[in-house]
Amino acid sequence: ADATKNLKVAYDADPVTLDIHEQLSGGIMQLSHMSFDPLLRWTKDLGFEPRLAESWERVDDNTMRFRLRKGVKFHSGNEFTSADVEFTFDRLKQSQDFKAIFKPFSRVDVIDEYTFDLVTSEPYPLLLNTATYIFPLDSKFYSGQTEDGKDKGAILKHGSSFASDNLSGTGPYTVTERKQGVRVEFERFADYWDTDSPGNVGKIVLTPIKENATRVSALLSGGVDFIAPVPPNDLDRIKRDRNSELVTMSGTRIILFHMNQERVEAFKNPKVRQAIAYAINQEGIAAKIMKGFATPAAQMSPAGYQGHNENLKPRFDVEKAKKLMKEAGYEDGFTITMMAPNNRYVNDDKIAQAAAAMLARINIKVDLKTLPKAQFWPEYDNRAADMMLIGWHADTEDSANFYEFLTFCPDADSGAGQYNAGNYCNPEIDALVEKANVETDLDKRAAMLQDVEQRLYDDAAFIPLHWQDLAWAAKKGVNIEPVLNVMNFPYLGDLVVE
Amino acid sequence: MLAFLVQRVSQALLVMFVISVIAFAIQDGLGDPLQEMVGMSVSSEEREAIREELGLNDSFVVQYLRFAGSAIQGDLGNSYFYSKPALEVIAEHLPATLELVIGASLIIIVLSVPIGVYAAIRPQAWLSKFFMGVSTVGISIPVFLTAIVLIQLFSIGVTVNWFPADTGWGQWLNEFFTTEGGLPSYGRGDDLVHLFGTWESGLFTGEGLAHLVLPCVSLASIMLPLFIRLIRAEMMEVLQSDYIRYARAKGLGAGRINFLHALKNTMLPVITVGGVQLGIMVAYTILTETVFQWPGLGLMFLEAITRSDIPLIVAYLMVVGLIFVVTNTLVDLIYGLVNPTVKLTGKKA
Amino acid sequence: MTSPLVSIQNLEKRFDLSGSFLEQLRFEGGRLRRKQEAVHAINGVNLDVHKGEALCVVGESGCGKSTVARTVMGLIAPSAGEIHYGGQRIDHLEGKTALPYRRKMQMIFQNPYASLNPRMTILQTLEEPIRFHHPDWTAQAVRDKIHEVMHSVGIDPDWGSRFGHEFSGGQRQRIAIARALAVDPEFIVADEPISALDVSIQAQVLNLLMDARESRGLTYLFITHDLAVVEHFGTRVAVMYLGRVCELADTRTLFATPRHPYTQALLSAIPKLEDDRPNHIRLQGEVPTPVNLPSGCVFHGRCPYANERCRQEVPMLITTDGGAQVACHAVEEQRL
Amino acid sequence: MTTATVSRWDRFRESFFWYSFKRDKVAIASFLVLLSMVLAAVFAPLLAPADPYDLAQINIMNSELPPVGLDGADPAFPLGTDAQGRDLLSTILYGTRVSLMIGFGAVVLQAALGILFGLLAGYLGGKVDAILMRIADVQLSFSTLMVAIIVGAVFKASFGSLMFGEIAIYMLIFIIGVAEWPQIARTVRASVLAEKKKEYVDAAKVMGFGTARIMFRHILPNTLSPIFVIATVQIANAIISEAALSFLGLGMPETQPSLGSLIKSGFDYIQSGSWWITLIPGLVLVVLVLVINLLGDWLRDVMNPRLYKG
Amino acid sequence: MALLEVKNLDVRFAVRGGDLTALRGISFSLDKGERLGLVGESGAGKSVAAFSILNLIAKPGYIAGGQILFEGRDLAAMSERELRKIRGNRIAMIFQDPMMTLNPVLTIGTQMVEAIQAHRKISRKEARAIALDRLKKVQIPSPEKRLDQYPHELSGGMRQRVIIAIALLLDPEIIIADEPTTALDVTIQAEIMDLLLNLCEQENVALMLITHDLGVVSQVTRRMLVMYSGRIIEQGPTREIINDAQHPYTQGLINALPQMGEPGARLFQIPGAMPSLKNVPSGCPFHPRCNFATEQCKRAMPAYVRSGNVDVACYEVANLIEQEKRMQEAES
Ligand SMILES: Nc1ncnc2c1ncn2[C@@H]1O[C@H](COP(=O)(O)OP(=O)(O)OP(=O)(O)O)[C@@H](O)[C@H]1O
Ligand SMILES: Nc1ncnc2c1ncn2[C@@H]1O[C@H](COP(=O)(O)OP(=O)(O)OP(=O)(O)O)[C@@H](O)[C@H]1O
Ligand SMILES: [Mg+2]
Ligand SMILES: [Mg+2]
Repeated sequence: ADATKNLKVAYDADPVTLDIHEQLSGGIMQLSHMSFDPLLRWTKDLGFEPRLAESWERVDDNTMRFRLRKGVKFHSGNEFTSADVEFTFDRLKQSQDFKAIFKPFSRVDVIDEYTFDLVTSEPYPLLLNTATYIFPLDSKFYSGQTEDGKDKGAILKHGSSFASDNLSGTGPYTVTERKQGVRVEFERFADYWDTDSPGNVGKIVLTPIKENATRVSALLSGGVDFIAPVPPNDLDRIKRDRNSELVTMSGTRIILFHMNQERVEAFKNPKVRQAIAYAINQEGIAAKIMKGFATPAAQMSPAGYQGHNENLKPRFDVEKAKKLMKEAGYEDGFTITMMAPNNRYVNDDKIAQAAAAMLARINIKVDLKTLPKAQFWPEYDNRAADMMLIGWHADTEDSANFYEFLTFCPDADSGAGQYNAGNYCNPEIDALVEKANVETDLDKRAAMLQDVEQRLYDDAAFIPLHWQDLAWAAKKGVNIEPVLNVMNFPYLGDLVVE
Repeated sequence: MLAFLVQRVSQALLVMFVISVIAFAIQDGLGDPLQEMVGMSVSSEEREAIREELGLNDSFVVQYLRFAGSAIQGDLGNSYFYSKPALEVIAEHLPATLELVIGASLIIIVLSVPIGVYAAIRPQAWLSKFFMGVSTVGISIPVFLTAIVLIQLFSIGVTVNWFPADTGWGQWLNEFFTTEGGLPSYGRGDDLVHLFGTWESGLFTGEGLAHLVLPCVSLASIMLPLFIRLIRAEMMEVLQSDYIRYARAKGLGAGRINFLHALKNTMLPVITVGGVQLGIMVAYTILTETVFQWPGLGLMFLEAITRSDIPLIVAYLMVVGLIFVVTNTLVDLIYGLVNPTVKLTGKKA
Repeated sequence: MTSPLVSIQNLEKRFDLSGSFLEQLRFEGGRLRRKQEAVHAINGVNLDVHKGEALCVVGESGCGKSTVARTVMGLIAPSAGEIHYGGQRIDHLEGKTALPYRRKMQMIFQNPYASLNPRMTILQTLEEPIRFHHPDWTAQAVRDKIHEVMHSVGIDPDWGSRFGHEFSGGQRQRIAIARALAVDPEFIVADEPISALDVSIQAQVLNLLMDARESRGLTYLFITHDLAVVEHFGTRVAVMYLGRVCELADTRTLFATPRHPYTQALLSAIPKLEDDRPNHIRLQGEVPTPVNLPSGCVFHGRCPYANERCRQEVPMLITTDGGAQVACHAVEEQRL
Repeated sequence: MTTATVSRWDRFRESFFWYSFKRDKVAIASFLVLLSMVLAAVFAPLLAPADPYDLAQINIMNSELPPVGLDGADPAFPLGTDAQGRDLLSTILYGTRVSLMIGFGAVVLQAALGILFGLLAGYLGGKVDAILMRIADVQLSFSTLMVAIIVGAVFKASFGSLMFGEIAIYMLIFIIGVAEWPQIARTVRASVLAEKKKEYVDAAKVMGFGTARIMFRHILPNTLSPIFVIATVQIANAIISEAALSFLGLGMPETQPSLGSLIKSGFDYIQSGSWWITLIPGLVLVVLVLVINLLGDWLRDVMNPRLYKG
Repeated sequence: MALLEVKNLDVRFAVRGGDLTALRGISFSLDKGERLGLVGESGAGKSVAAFSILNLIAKPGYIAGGQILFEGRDLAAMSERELRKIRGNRIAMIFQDPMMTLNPVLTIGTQMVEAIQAHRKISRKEARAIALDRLKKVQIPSPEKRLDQYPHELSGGMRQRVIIAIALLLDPEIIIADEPTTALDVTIQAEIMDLLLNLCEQENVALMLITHDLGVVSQVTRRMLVMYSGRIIEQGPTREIINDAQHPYTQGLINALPQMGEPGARLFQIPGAMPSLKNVPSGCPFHPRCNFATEQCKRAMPAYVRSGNVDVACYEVANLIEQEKRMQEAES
């Protein structure tokens, strides 16, 4: 299609760098999908769609063979080959942010120009999930030295590097101008390989607008064509607006509370934890605070994930909660501290306030502090409060990732349970997850993971609240719906503007 | 004159020193800059390594000395978030803020002088009373409320149907209060003209100017009433003076008396206050820029705070301190030129 | 002659104008120079005030009259020279040691509108110094004293609870005098106490001061620029010009035979009721500023008799045959 | 004394102050409005239908109810509820209380610092003056907003985030007080410099009174009227400053809201239809600040001797 | 016809709590080239009288009644436009305090030139020439330099000379000088008075000199008015009044001068002080301080009676004259 349309986009943030290996964050992933292509990508229903890899096949338990698309060109004009994949893989293993995800992988074996093997050290069921993170870089472009003698491929967390200011991928858009924090301009890559793509946008201007209300106003007053995220409070308004269109999806980011058993004796008692689980009205929070813009949760895995357990339902029942408190010997309640960020998740501080009010009903007095994220995370690392709110999105789009970071027995050496601020520890469950992680039969694996969810639920290991929904809004005529997905990586290359 | 300059330079240095020490002393309190730099799943060892690399684990004194050492050579360090020299980041954001301040100052000057003078010459006229009333209300409304209301009225627009539409006057009133909206409510627009260096200006294109309107008006809304009141009060006092009476006794016309004799004397104190207010206005841009997502220094600063981007915070504070001292010095110089009775010394007037 | 009650010896006072070291630096002709500027308010004044007399100091504005008064009272420190009271040097005393002299020496000021604290009632104004200097007195004793001074200056004790601004200038000046008298001083410095008052009120205040002198045996150092008042009130007169005393004589002598050319000009300039045209001695030139003191006799620029010596040499006070002391080369050389 | 002294009350009733107050309708109206707001705030615990600090009284299901008179209103919540389901009337009453406390507290602190330093600088002059005024200059180089951001961070750093909620109100008082003392100090200094030249000060010195006595007993009372005038305006400014800080998320926590943080918390809802959460506290704030400013204007007219001389 | 004739002038100030009458029934006249003195204590209304002649009373003051006839035209009823043609042009004014009357931010030259150009259509250059000429007339040293100087660069005496020069710029018929020398030193005062007197004589300008110094009045003027509490209580030839004042207040004023008493002796004093306008006593405002006051004095303001060439408003004087007349009648 002729790419002649212009699109003005307002996100809450712009990409912090052009080096997609410098940071693992939503913004960078969005950039990756605009200027690069992955080997394969997620479809709307969480299946896989080939991109730079045309096909793949399992060679053995530890090896997967990929065949690459031919005739693909980088922005620089260089031809795309297996060597670029190898280069990219090695660089990912260097990246501080990505190396953890690529830990199970040992190497890339180049077979020929368009064929390579991806090798893991052990059987790894999530190989393809992870492969969605491989956006091949232009190895020739990123090799060698800059004028002042620096390695072009270096990943620099701070200070400018070649890669953070220059980019050459295979993606649909090249970056023509970038003023950080102000705007980024993209232009359709003339030699883009995917000629079947219906996308007809020739130029994209991305402006970061951090303030929710301003972003919405920008759309309503016609200043921009497409905004994300849409704050829950404004959903109605956009729905009512004749010139705008709203797209929502239930998301995969779980919001939950940890109850720190090391700080509060009572939290060691499962009855108390269950009481709290019964006291929290997930439906209420989702309906009122999130304006229905969240899916009440009773577990961590969202629908579509292997670990998602259909049977688990929110269990709001104040009477039951009071009874449990009484049984546990805490009829008169106790006082705890609670902490939540106030600018990290959608309505995070309001959620925490509401939860505090709900706990007050079972005589748990809550001393709540909400903090900006920069101050919240250090406190979180110190486990500075008795209950802490956290949101989690599995980078691998897989349930096991939740458990590894949020419920595993904390172990500083292996890094397990890094964000387990409840200090909940059940080695049995951990073992079960470990087993699932090398189970390549996906059905068996799903059963194991669902069992894990059930056990965590029974034990009230944490208090799940909801999965944060996703919302985008665009002007009428900008057909965003087809290019959106739950990972929140709009495939703008395929966007059609009428 | 020499003493005056030496005094100002030393004041500027002192301001910058104090700020940098304070900013460094508090950096731990602002949060962990790493949170914005790495993804959630990065392990603690990795984080520790980055910290070490950035020198964040050194003691306060070591960090400060390192900073001061390079600061003396004009290097205020690299912004964590922007990954480039903090001064460069500031230089990029400065034009946006300056344009905002210039625009607001123009509005203030163009409106405050005639209104203030009028209200002083005709204190009893209903129009004067109206202006004074509005200005009192004006200083009582926080700038962010003004900004919110402006956006609602002029960007989004409101449709009013409070009045009976079937009567002519009702319809007229409805139409009167109904606003179209359509003025840009965020950012500087796409149509900027590149001047030099990092300076892109919105002053030369229709779109650029349109984007300037609401932010400038709301920024001006805080200072305008102050200036009107100040000019009026000073002018009223000047009008009572003997030399004004004398000018009248000489048979001079009202125009010459009001606009030469009185106004010139009125503007002297106003200039001094204006200088201070100009400095304060730079700080107020924090609020305006937040609401209008104006990509200037204020927004940058606030974001730097939420990101604990210490080098940028320090640099911003130092630069703003410097701007304040420089504008004050300029204003004092102008004051010295305009007012024949003072000679510049190190002492405050 | 008995030893003087108050003795001012070689008094000098400079007010620095140039500020800190930095401010003294100046670019001149491309070079950096240090330039100090000072007002030479008093340049070597010697005056003795004897018990019981009313020594008047006259001179034009800015000649240093008030500065003399204020240094004598210890309000400002002299740059050089000494002040003695009853044979005791007092200009360097501070705090407690100065207190006895604070009581013995009092001051009356020029501006009756500024010399009373607007936030204090008359009663408080009078009471505070008494309590301060006599902490051991009973309330009754204090009250009696207040009554007494109020009576002696002719203000109604009923006014006690009112504030200064409720009174006319003359009444205020009476209250100020009452405040000075409340601590039973021996010596009063009056700095132009009547020049802000109307003629009819001037007479009242002047009478009051003369009565007080009689009944309390006060000694005055009386500063004024009104020669008619001097003639009426003073026993001796010192004429000052630009920080120097140029003539010092008994009142009668001075008015009968003024010797110094400046004194002569001054006397001739007083408008008299019997005149029907101004007929004064015309002085030439402009009044010099005390910042750039002229060399030699400070008056030479305006003096019709000045010669080369006057431009070079500072004249000393010499006693003439009439008994007056005059600082003038012309008089010394008997040219005049 | 034999006389019947005029009582202070009589003196007050005869004063110009009372006279011009009686004659100024705006001043009377402002005073009455302010008085009722202060009373409402002081007696908030008695007047408020609910205690917004008591979480057990809040039900999330009551959130965002509109004020009475609009569709869907619940008479139990006359001004509606906020996003948490708190009664807006109660939160406003308590919020006004917090705002007023911060306003008055900050100004008391400002005045204490400003008066002390202004007196010292003005009266002692010389080095003391130079140093104090240099500090004031340096501090004036930053607006309250910036000082507040910095000092706030210091506080958080030294007290830890947990303590922060409890001390937030004192912190804001401290910040605004400290940030704005130079304003008052300069005014005081200027009037001290003028007063110092007056002869009653010399008269006091001649009496042998000590420096402290002269400064505080003689000079201070005479500098009070300008202080009084700016202090009034400063209360209004302090309330606005607090609101601005809260708007930026640096002020009172939402669990203990001031008017500013109420506006802030409602800001997200204003365009989505629940305008009352922001607009009603906003209106209260504007009215509160407006009446204080109007009283300040009136005081300035009454007390500025330059304008009513003759 | 007199050049200026003030008839029954009343001036009031509208202040809180009602009007204050600052001038009541003021009548006098001024002939061409005449020199008239106006004396009285502070607050008597001298300045108000001076300003009201030019209809320059500032709010809240206003002319409440009477006429100010200048060449037969009533200034009190004139429009601002017409008044402007007279102010500074036909009638010039010299203010009390030379430090405050010149605008501090404009040069002497500007302030002189604008005064000329306000009334004459001539070029700046010509105006400057006139200004220079006047500065020479008032004997300012190096007059060319002064034109470009600012007021603060001149001494008090020089500033007052400048102001006199400005008054003379347009060859006015009348100069009103409101205490032109009170702020100056005795020697300078004498010089300035001398200068003013000479210039007025040379140019045949009428001078209205306001002062509270009786010595100056006697030196400079030929006729004088004595004001007390907003009223003229005595007017007539200066010499006659100084030598033989009729009104008890004028007598007291003269006798209270230290010049009049023996050195060291108690001075004659008038008890009390002039009342403020807020509580002017009924009848003759001087009666509470007057030794001769009778019941009659408290009731109504006395009318003017003529004694010699002097008009006096006093019952005592009237009675004396009456008595004398009767005695004369009895004699004849
Ligand atoms: N505090 C001061 N700082 C600088 N200069 C001063 C100060 N006090 C007085 N002077 C200067 O010292 C000189 C003498 O002043 P002084 O007040 O003693 O004069 P004076 O004879 O009392 O004059 P006047 O008749 O006007 O009261 C003047 O030139 C004056 O400007
Ligand atoms: N603007 C005003 N408002 C009210 N009263 C005024 C005003 N101006 C002058 N007066 C009053 O008018 C009276 C006469 O004042 P005026 O200035 O004429 O006195 P004066 O004789 O010139 O005194 P001085 O010798 O002090 O100059 C005074 O009582 C004064 O208080
Ligand atoms: Mg003096
Ligand atoms: Mg006058």
